[in-house]
Amino acid sequence: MPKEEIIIRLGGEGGEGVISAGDFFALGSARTGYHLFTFRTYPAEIKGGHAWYHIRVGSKPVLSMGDGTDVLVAFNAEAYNNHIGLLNENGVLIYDPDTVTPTNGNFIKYPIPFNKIAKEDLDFLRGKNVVVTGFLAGLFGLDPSSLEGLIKSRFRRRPELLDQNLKSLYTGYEFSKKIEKADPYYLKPTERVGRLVMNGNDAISAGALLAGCRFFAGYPITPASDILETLAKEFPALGGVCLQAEDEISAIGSVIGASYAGMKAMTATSGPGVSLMTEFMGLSGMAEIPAVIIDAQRAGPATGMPTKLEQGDLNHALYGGHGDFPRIVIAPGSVEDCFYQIINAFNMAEKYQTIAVFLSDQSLSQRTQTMNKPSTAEIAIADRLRPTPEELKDYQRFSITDSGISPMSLPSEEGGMYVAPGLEHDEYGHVEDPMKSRVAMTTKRFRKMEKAQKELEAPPRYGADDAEIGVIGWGSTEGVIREAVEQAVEKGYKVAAIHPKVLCPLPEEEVGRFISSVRRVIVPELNYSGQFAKYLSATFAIKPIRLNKYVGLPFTPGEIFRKIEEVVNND
Amino acid sequence: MPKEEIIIRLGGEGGEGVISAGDFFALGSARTGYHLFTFRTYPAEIKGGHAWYHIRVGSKPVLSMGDGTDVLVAFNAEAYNNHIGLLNENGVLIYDPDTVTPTNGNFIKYPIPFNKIAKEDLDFLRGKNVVVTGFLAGLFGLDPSSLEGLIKSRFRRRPELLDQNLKSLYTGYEFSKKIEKADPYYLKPTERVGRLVMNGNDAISAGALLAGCRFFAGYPITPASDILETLAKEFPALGGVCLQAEDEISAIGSVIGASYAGMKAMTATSGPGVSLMTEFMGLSGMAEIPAVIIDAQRAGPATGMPTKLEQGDLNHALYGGHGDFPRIVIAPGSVEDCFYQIINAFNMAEKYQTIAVFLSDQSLSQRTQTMNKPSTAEIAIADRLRPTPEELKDYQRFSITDSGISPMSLPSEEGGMYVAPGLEHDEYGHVEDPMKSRVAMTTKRFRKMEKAQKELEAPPRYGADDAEIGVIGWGSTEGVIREAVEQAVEKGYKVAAIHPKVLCPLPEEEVGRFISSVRRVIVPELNYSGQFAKYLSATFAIKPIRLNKYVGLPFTPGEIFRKIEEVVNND
Amino acid sequence: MTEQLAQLTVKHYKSDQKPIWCPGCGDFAVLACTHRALTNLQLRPENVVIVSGIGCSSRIPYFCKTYGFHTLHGRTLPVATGVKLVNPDLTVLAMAGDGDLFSIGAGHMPHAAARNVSITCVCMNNQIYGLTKGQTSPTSVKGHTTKSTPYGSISQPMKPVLLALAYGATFVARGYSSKTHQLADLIAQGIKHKGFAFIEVNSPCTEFNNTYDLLDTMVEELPKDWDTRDRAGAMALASTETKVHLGLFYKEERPAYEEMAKAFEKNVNAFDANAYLARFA
Amino acid sequence: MTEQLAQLTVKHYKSDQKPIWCPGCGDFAVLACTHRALTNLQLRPENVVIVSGIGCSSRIPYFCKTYGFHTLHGRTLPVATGVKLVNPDLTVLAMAGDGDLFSIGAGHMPHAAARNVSITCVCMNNQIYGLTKGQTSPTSVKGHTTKSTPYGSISQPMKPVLLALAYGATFVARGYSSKTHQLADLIAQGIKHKGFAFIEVNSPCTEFNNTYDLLDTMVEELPKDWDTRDRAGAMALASTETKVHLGLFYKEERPAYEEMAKAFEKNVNAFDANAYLARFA
Ligand SMILES: Cc1ncc(C[n+]2csc(CCOP(=O)(O)OP(=O)(O)O)c2C)c(N)n1
Ligand SMILES: Cc1ncc(C[n+]2csc(CCOP(=O)(O)OP(=O)(O)O)c2C)c(N)n1
Ligand code: SF4
Ligand code: SF4
Ligand SMILES: [Mg+2]
Ligand SMILES: [Mg+2]
Repeated sequence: MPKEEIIIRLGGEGGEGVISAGDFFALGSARTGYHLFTFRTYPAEIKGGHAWYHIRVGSKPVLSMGDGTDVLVAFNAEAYNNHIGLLNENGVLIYDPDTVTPTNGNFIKYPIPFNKIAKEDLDFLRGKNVVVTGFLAGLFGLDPSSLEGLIKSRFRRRPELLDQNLKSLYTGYEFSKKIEKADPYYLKPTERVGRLVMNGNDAISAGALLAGCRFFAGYPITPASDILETLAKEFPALGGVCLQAEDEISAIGSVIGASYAGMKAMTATSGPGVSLMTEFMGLSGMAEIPAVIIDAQRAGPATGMPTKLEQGDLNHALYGGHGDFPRIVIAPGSVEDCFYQIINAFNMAEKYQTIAVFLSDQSLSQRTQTMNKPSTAEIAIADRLRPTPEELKDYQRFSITDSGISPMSLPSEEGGMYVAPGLEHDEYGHVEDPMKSRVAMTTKRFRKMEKAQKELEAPPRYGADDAEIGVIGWGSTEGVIREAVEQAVEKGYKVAAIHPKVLCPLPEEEVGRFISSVRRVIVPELNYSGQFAKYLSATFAIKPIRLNKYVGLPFTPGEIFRKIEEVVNND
Repeated sequence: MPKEEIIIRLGGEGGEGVISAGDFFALGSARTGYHLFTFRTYPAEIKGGHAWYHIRVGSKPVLSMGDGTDVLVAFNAEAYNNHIGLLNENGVLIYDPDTVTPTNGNFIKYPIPFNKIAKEDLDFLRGKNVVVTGFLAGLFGLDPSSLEGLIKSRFRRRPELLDQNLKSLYTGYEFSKKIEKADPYYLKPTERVGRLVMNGNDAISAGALLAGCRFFAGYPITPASDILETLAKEFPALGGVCLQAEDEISAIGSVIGASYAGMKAMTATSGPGVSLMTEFMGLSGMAEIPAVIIDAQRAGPATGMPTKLEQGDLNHALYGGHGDFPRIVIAPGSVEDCFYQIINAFNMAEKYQTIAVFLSDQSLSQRTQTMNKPSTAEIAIADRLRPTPEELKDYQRFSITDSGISPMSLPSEEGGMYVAPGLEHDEYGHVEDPMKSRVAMTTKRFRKMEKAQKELEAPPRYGADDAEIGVIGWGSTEGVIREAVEQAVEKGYKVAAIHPKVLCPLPEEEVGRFISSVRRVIVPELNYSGQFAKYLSATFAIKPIRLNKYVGLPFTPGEIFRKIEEVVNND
Repeated sequence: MTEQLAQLTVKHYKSDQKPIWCPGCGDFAVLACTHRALTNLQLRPENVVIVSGIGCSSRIPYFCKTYGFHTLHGRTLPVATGVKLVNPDLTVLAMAGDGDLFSIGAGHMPHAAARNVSITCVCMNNQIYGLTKGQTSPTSVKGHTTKSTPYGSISQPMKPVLLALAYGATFVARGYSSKTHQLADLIAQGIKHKGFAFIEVNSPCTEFNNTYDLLDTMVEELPKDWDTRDRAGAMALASTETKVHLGLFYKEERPAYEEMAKAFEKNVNAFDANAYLARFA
Repeated sequence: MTEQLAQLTVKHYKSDQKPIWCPGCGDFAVLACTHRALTNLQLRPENVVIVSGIGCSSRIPYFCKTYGFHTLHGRTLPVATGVKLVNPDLTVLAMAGDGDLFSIGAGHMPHAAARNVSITCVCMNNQIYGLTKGQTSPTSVKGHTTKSTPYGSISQPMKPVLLALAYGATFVARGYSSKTHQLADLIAQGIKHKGFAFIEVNSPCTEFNNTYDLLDTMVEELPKDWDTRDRAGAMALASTETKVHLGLFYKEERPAYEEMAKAFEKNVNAFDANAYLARFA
């Protein structure tokens, strides 16, 4: 029976085109109607080192990288050595016999002289990766014309290369027809459906535009730079302004200045940049100015492993910065979630007038994934509370209200003049006698978080109704946890899961209810110290079982499944 | 019966000399053999606003400000209005009848025309505060000659003012003899004993010098600047270098550079500065370079209340910064503790090769307090582990060891050459293939903290042996908590307390044992959100009862006592 | 509303909060000159935003009845940049101390100037850290004995006007808090300038660094026939250590950043989410 | 050991780690010239510390068999300052990119130069952000179209040599990665200089901003009779946009910070804790 889901891993030297070979194939299949999930990893250096690209594509929704790989495309011996152990039984090895000499094993081998084809047949060595793309398309039943458009748009700016690349594509495609297909993987031609395919950074940019963000300031950093680059391109046509700042301190400073002046504004960075933004996070809290920070987390501390994944910045998002101030922390679980949750981040920042930290990560930012086309008309957009003409008669920027939310005037608004203070202040924003207002102002600021907490959407629970084991995750691991839990439930294990997106304020009631409903809680996360597990401990006085991975790669469903099984068995 | 303990509060306009009037009296009495505890608070502005100074002096050890005040010295009407409610029954009001018109009350009044005395009798208005000092000395039985030295040294650089100030002192003193003493407070002449009196910043500077610190870089900020100023003065004679950096990022950067080059080094700042040092904290963790950061906490967030107290930076010290890295967090409980614990901070930073954050605060930094003279010869000083000649033959800066500690070479050491990396690295410090080393290096770095935890001194427990209620505090509140607990025990309440100084790694065993030994835990702290309480929750899965004060002032023993009583009664 | 336009007087720009500076502090004069400049230009107070950092000088927004933002130490210019870019119709002043702009904030001015964003940046230079009670600042003279340099400062003082010129600022001037007529005029000119305008004001700190007498002997007007287009000449003059020249050193017309950025905008449209998302279909 | 002194060759300074730069990257030449300069000066490798920030260029310490510190983006100079101040016998080089030194690190050089601490600061200027794959840098020319400025950069480019001069650096030079003889010599001179030495190196990024051809048409040696004591002249020349002058722009003898700091030390003694504490008795 032909299998309609394929996991493909391509590995090779950084700069050899491994990643774009995979990307063309992946996007091409997604645009033909398949579900898709990818992961990429590459060295921090511009040239050299080992890069690999992982694709899972199928006719049913795909939640994670999966376990193992059905197909390994080894561009070089290192790729073969690093990944052959992962190849599933009866899997497919595609390799260039001039560089890779596979030992025997329980797999199907397609030795294809890609190098020779590119160099000798095409006289275009750089097209090798596109030859691979064409070959994969042919082998697994993808219409090469679906890839043409992608290649055309990639080489729009370099038309001199376009023809050769298209030729490479079809050469690879034709070559696949010459070999005898021995594997069972076949994507049956589908219809193009109303789905989208994008990566996390694309989804964040799109969501931010829809949320009304019209000012962005940022400083380049992997893996967040795409957002700066996208918005720099898109903003002029929308009347927005994009600023490449001199550093991250300046970036968040300009964002807060822009927001003070009335524009929805954000910045995007990674760990090192967020560390530098710490002081301004507190100012946003004190002066009650909305702002959104995207943190595309990568492995820290310091420069760490700049192109590798880690969920290592939760602590900083929750607790970083001197003093106590309200903050919103949101972590999306998928590409689709990036789109909706960034809108939520803007809505919450604007409504509650404080900083919102949005925790994506390297895997999610660069993960291409299919999603349903959003019904954009149904999406609610929130704006900050503005003073009424009555309120402007004796305007108190920081009026003490039940909700903690005070109407915010904007420069050029008559009667609304005030000084936004980094100092403690009274209702007018005056700073002469701060101790008099300290307690009332502090509690007012935190009342906003109480209100926000009440207004949170409940995170859905899934899995067994009578679960004894509960899995609680956060961020980019949503899909992989879901897959593992579904596997476990299928196996008859009493497991359920919940995956809150808003982490601060946490939907305490729902998460608390979930925790009370199970006997054991497992918290899988991609960091060493169990940051989320400790946060749950601090909040609910529980001692969850931790599952931590911190090598710079995502979980596989099997890793989580095995942990569940272990807990079941030891219970 | 004359009372041998006096609490005095002086209040007036900032810049009027309220604080130095009190300071002279306080230091004078301490140097004559009394125990002393002070607190000062003043506006963030250079001129104007309300300042006050609080002194508790007595012949038995003094642990806190105490409750209420025995004596109020009101320099102006505001001081009278703000503090008269605090005056104990049968307390003493000293005031200038030309500016203050007290209503009747159950207290002893000494109307003294200080202004007139200074202006008319002395023709030296600026000496008014010294007149007050002299008056207090006379009234409460302090030998004015004990104050002479202090005044002399204060005016060393301005000899033209010395005579007038001495004259002011004796004028005030003589004046006190002219009035009829109606109060019972009297410090009976004591012998000068081998005690020291200093403030927290003094003790930190002294301890750092003894610990071997010979490089300091800092950027001025209240209430930490004194340390920069002291070390700038002291270092040249000791071969040390003090650098006023252009900002806090540069300060910590230079400290880490200096430490890399082999010198024990530190910086001192407050909240805003620590926020800026965040990224470098992680570098210290990653490159395993010892460094000490003093955070003299003040009320945040942002600029907050820069001259007011708060224990608001614990979260940041524990969790600030992207990524996971080992760190040491120490919070001293008293001035004496500042001296010993800063030495501990250096010892631990050097031994475990990472960052140590030292959490003082505005009250403690500027609190003058008596302490026993340290036996300096008995103090152990630790140095970082250095490579042996054998190890230098194939030197691995980050060798994986059981303890996690790797020998550290220093520039100019032959054979020890390596590159200190902000990137993940292997045992040599090479960064080409970080994923290979990631797990081993991360666990190695954290093994140091496990070792450190094992080597911690157990924090002493005090109070009732059969306690049912446990109080756990941290930082500058040690004395006041102790006083409250002692009061409670005297009242027959079953209460005990523990006050760990090293907060990360926490002495989990001892604190855990303490927690298990009681039924209820109260955590008093000077912040809104209960940062330490949450940390205890995260560590021990408990829900302590919180007592939070966040108006910018220290606890009084009564506030804590009442909380204990409340818990006892509700139990 | 329009009738009021001609009637704005200094009191329309004065807030009801009393400055907390020490008697004689130069910042009083800077405040008064700012009020006067705004009055002279008859700017609507609600269209003016005064952004500051942290320091004695940076308290200035509280004393003005305009919009204001008292930000963080050193971050005056980044915040001011954000304000200006999203609403170029606002008049944006960035006012702060020598420590704020040239020590902790030293990395921002080169970029604000290179961008030429229309901000009037006023440096209230007292050659000392006032608010933290008297430490050496980046403009303190060599040898200056302060709390943080008890044996004298051993760093060369920075020259704000020279730096502004090297950074490519398009309006560079120096005033003195004792010459209020000129100072008010320079601030007004700076506000009218399109692009980044930098004004150094010598504004002594009576409490920790009283330099009035010294400055009185050092100040000198720029030569009558001074060519404000001569950047090299201006840099040479700004390097002098024996004199403190006052007046407009340099002025150049160069497109302002906010105008160049707006020039990219052709046919601004509302965001068409469906069309945008269709790119990913 | 002493016999070895005369024998040090380039290979003694080369580490066994292979540079990861792209073919043709200018940084290869800067590395080779650094090795050569160290060889020419016969410095003991263990007495040399190369401090860098983050960027392609900042990988340089890994390729040198000396002590090194690969710090944080922009923080090259603060760390180098700490190293030098506690051990002035070390030769300290601070080597980093244009983004590192003039964007995120822009606030530090003015101060390092004002202090005149003896560090040899080499800016590997490729007018682009290499490591993050091609965004505009502070030295990118106006109009430069990059990933972050798709419609062209609208900021004026910074001029590192001009800035170094305005900051008061006491040694200011410019080299080009294609002129290795001169570059090795400038680095060697910079190392020998007492005080803060700044060397801008035009070091093209073949991957994202290949400027070799353009630079070849723009470079020009400084005039033969160039007076390296003429700061004003140097500033004027450094302001030129049509030519890229190579060589030593400026050199001045001024006491170095670490020397002045040491001069405060009279009779250095061990810390007498009891005597010190007695002050508080
Ligand atoms: C991040 C940070 N570091 C340090 C401080 C402390 N601080 C407040 S103002 C100031 C410097 C004041 O000098 P300047 O900028 O020249 O202003 P002035 O008071 O002289 O007008 C400093 C260091 C702070 N508020 N924030
Ligand atoms: C705080 C921080 N922000 C951003 C980055 C990402 N980053 C790494 S290198 C770099 C700039 C590289 O440009 P440059 O300094 O000119 O060096 P080059 O690569 O061109 O040699 C950036 C923005 C980082 N590592 N740390
Ligand atoms: S300390 Fe100096 S700068 Fe600050 S208000 Fe007083 S005189 Fe002005
Ligand atoms: S990207 Fe540019 S700077 Fe980086 S190594 Fe390649 S050529 Fe050199
Ligand atoms: Mg100043
Ligand atoms: Mg560069």
